[in-house]
Amino acid sequence: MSDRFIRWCRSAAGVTILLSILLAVIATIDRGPYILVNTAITGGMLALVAVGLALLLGVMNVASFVHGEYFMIGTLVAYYVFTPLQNFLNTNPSPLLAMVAPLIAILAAAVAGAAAGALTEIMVFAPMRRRSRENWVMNSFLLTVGLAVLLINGHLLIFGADFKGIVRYWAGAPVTIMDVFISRDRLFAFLLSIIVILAFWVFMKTTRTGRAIRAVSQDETGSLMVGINLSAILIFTMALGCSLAAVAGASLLFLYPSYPTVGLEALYMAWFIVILVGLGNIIGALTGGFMVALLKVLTVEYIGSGWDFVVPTALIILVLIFKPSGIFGSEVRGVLDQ
Amino acid sequence: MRRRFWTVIVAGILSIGLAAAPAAAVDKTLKVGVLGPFTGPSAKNGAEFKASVEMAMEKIDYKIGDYKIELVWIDSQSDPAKATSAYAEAVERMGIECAMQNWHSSVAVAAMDVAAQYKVPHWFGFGATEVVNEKWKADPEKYSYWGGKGWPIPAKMAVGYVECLDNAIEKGTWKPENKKVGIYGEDTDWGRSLGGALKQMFADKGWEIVSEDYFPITQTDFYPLLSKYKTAGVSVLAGTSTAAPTMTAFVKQAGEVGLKSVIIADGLGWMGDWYKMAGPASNGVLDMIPQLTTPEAKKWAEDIQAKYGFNPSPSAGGLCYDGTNMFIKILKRTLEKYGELNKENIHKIFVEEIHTGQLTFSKADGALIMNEYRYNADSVPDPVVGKDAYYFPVIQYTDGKGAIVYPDDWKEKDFEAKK
Amino acid sequence: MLLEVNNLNAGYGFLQILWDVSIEIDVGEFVCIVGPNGAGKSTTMKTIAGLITPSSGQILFKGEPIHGIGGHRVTRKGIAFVSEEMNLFTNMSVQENLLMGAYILDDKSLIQRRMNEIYDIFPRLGERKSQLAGTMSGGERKMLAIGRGLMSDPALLMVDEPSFGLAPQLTASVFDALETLVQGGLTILLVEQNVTKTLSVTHRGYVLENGRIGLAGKSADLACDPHVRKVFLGV
Amino acid sequence: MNAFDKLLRQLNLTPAGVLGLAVLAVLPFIPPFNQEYLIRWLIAAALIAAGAIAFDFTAGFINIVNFGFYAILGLGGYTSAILSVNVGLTPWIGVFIGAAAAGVLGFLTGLLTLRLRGIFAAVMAWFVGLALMGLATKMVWLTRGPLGLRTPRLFDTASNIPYYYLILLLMLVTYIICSRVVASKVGIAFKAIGQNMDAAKTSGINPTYYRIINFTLSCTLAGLLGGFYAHYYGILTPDIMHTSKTVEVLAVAYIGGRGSLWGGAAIAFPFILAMELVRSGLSNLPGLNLILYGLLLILVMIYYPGGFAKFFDAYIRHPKNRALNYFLNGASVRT
Repeated sequence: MSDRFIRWCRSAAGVTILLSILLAVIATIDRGPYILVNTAITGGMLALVAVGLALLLGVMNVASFVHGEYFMIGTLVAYYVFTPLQNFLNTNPSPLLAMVAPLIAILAAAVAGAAAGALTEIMVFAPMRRRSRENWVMNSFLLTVGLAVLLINGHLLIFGADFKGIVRYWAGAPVTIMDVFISRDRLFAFLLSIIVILAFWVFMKTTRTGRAIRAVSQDETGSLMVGINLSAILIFTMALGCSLAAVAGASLLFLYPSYPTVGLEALYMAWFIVILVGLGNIIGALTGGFMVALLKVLTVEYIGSGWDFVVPTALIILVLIFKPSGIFGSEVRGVLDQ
Repeated sequence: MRRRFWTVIVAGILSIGLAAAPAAAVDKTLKVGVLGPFTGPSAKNGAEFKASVEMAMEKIDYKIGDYKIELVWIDSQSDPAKATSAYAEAVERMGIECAMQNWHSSVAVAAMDVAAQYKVPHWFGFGATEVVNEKWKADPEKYSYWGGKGWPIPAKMAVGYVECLDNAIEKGTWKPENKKVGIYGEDTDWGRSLGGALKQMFADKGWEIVSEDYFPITQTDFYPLLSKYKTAGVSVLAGTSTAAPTMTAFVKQAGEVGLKSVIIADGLGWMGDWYKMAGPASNGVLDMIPQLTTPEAKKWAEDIQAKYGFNPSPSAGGLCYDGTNMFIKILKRTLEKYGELNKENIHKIFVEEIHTGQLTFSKADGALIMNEYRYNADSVPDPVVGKDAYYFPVIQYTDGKGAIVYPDDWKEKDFEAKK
Repeated sequence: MLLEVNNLNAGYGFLQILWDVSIEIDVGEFVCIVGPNGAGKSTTMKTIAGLITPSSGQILFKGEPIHGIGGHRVTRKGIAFVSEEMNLFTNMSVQENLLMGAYILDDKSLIQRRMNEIYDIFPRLGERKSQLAGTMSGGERKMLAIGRGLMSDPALLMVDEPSFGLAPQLTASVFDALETLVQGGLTILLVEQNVTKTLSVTHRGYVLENGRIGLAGKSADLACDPHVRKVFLGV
Repeated sequence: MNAFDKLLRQLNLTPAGVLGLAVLAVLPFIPPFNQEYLIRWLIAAALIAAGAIAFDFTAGFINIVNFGFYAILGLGGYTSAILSVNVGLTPWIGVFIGAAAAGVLGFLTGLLTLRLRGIFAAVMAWFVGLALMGLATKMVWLTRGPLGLRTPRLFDTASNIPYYYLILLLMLVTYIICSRVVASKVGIAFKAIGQNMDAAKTSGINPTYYRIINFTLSCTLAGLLGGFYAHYYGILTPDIMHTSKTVEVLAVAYIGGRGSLWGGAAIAFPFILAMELVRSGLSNLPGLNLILYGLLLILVMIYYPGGFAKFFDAYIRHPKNRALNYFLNGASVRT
């Protein structure tokens, strides 16, 4: 056990994680506990989007450029579900409905995200897969680029460019943790991200379908040979990954109002994380969410706002020079080979 | 297969050629370009522009004398390069004789050259920053076609905030713990320009500038930044963003982290529907925004709400509406003086009557927002700034409604610090 | 007949590999396909397993056509395929791989029973239940691949090149295991390079050359056939 | 083979290509194209066309999508602009220094992405581009950030025609350089790397060397185009480095046909003109032109990944008629 621990500490992943923890501790002593709290909350949200992206990479071998748009769909659906509910509440106060209204909105977004994901697989990826699997990674990547352009401008054309936002999901004073005020929405978003990720984890580890998804990510032919319905699993995976992004978008509607390009930042951040830890590595994406969050928080704290884009990028480039397949290594063969 | 392919190609080329053929000119029609960000990140402003211009034109039934006005929408897409292309197209293909409005400074800088190149008089372009003025002043004759800006440089306006706060300290209505101020802003020409002006003014009045942060216009997570300000214990946070999600998120999250500072959020109220997103966290926030005080102004806002389904902002839609009406006045004057509406004559009026301060547009003419829009040789391209002319009062918000707290002779209530 | 392959034509894209291949296997038989490299042995198996869609021809399993229905449905009909590359789930443990083999089964007690049987046949797997498949040796992985194929309780097991890359001793133990399975009543279709060994354990055999069935018959007869001896055994 | 054919062969042009260029050359004098705004559109199209050639040189041959293409193009533009604004250097020299700067960054990006494959390298190039854009935004003292850098124009004239001929020339030069490299031994090595890195390695091709050559050249050309951009529009903002600009070139290059060089350039003119028409004609439906962009890219990727060039090769390139065949293929290609 201790041997394994020492070996882990000396691996790239171990070094980076330990270094991150050390940095976080130093910064917390230097500036105060809000650094830790902010990192934890931002990290949970980033992880949710990154895990979905990693899932698509790992299972479908799709390097998605359109993932942020499912985040956008999440914000859009949550807005159009929550706003009428809230208007109704304004005239007919009901504590129970006020409690569940945000949950209804987020659930609706989850369903819509899953439907959009499934449709994408059925209408776009499946036809492409049937036609040719040659140069798949690059072609599917370009396909997602086209899809992103389509969805962003489709939003603009149909729903307009205005910012569709809400004041908040939950009324009430902010919660205080370690002398830091945290709004209820933010706390809820954090808890939700943790719950969703845990549920996702349990699902992948223990259920038959979860195992089948992992099996497909490791060997597609092998999956067919044991009787897994590949196309069903691919549709399901796409729906699951997109649903995760939509849930993230919906639960963050108070922070990111819905507008056509709202998904871009989520996309950038998810890609940062996924590249940093290694393509398709789902555990890595979880950890990476928190590391990138820390990086962002520290950059704003010590260097200045606006640099939280430049500094993490530069660091990631540095990491990639030394560890081209990411700090956790990569589980995905296909992506690397092409 | 092959034949069909060529047919498609030929048909495509022909249709491009046909569609691109110059539109036939009709007598006694004046084509007026309206430059604005109708798509892209600032499309909301573009929508306010469009509604306001249409409202103003409907009032005169698109007629000036025996001229019929035809509007040509020029989409800047918030991109100087694309804006110049679209502008040139509007001049050549659509045959516009004059144009008005604009939102970004970067677009203004590029569009000024197009206006000068085609000698198209352009009226009331926003795009406030110094870079526009510097360019204008480098060659006043050439850029006289960029007739008059719709918004003066931030430095001329923003001093009101500092005066308002100092005034409150002097009177004893506010006792800050320290004189520390944090400057923030969106990382754009506008944000940096206003941020720089505020920094200078606060420093001149003996305030300590703790930090200066500019963030991407799309940023909406300010917890780390605001936590930093909280730790630093600043009494005032001063800055701006033109993007509604950014500005409202900033204000909302400042409330969430329990920041006790006075917040100056210049531009919070620019978007008509801001309160839907900012909520009660905006109580006590300072902004500098013209108010819809007169019954005509309130009627105008209701009309827009009824017709276009959004609540217009005085500073985007309202100023644009006034600018359009002033332009109508200019056109009428041109027709009266020269008997014909064309580029040259409109430009002559710019030079002879606007830039000399003869032709103005005031509340008496039907201005909704400012007392008087007036330009003179010293001020151009900016309008004259002053309480009797172009002036923004400082307002403080309570439950989404702004009340003027400065200048004293306009004030509707006293400045109140957060408890 | 358990499996009937009639006039099968198949290949990759424009490249046709199999020409009018016909094979028949009865219940309980141990049948092999032998042939030189590139003759189309693996392609035949992959086509039967549903991984390749034939351009023409028929594959009947228990009298039902199974060509073109998709790989996962073929498995559900009762055909297990152990490919040359094995296609194991390398980041899963031995036990998880076996569980995946039983993906099409719903009965938990049956799954448990099959797993115990497989640990009986391949005790090495039982010793390494929680080891990741990717970290095992070649012989162990071969056993795991066969074990995984058996988990689905198939009526027909197809094994492609079980001896490829294995030490002779390990090869022998794999063949022993296959013989035990046939004695237990399983039908097996085997593809092998090792012609002598293969013809000595199987009941019947097909000789595949350039994508066509050249010879067919009892394994013992094939082993004596002059052509086979010349081409494959170098005698 | 006569002298004309020999020259064409040297330049990797076909009679059809020459005719196309000739049409483009006289276009500004043929109504309706003799209007300044249409010439502006033509310039935009030619810029995209030249960009698509340089982009395809990387994407179509070594199979790496340079997602930071416009960021590197912007670097060239900024370098030249800053030199002319701050040092007073004439833009005619500045653009070459800008190109060199872009080439150096291309060299470094090539080095960075050396050990990375396919999509990794694309994302890495993307990050380089994002970092570059971040720097251009934050280094206000040098670039004036989002305020925009005003730049001197190349020609002191209001007419767009000189710019049009300059960008046509740049497009042609880009094409000739890229196609000559591709037709040489180096080009064969590129294709080998693009198709199968491991096989290329085992057959003695050093991927490091060729990848760096490819990146450096492609980025140098991009930098040159950036210089043109800077001194044509007269203003530079960090937006020039935005990913969406790269996407525009990418779409044109792939719809035109990867690995053909000429496909993107040929398709750029009708495509950009049509898009501009849609945009200006249907201005009450904002974003429709971009929706068509996305849709077309998706359809091409699913149903015809080879793009226009492949379609051309399959259905048009080899007509029975000998004169037509000569026209399409020149004397150098026998069928």
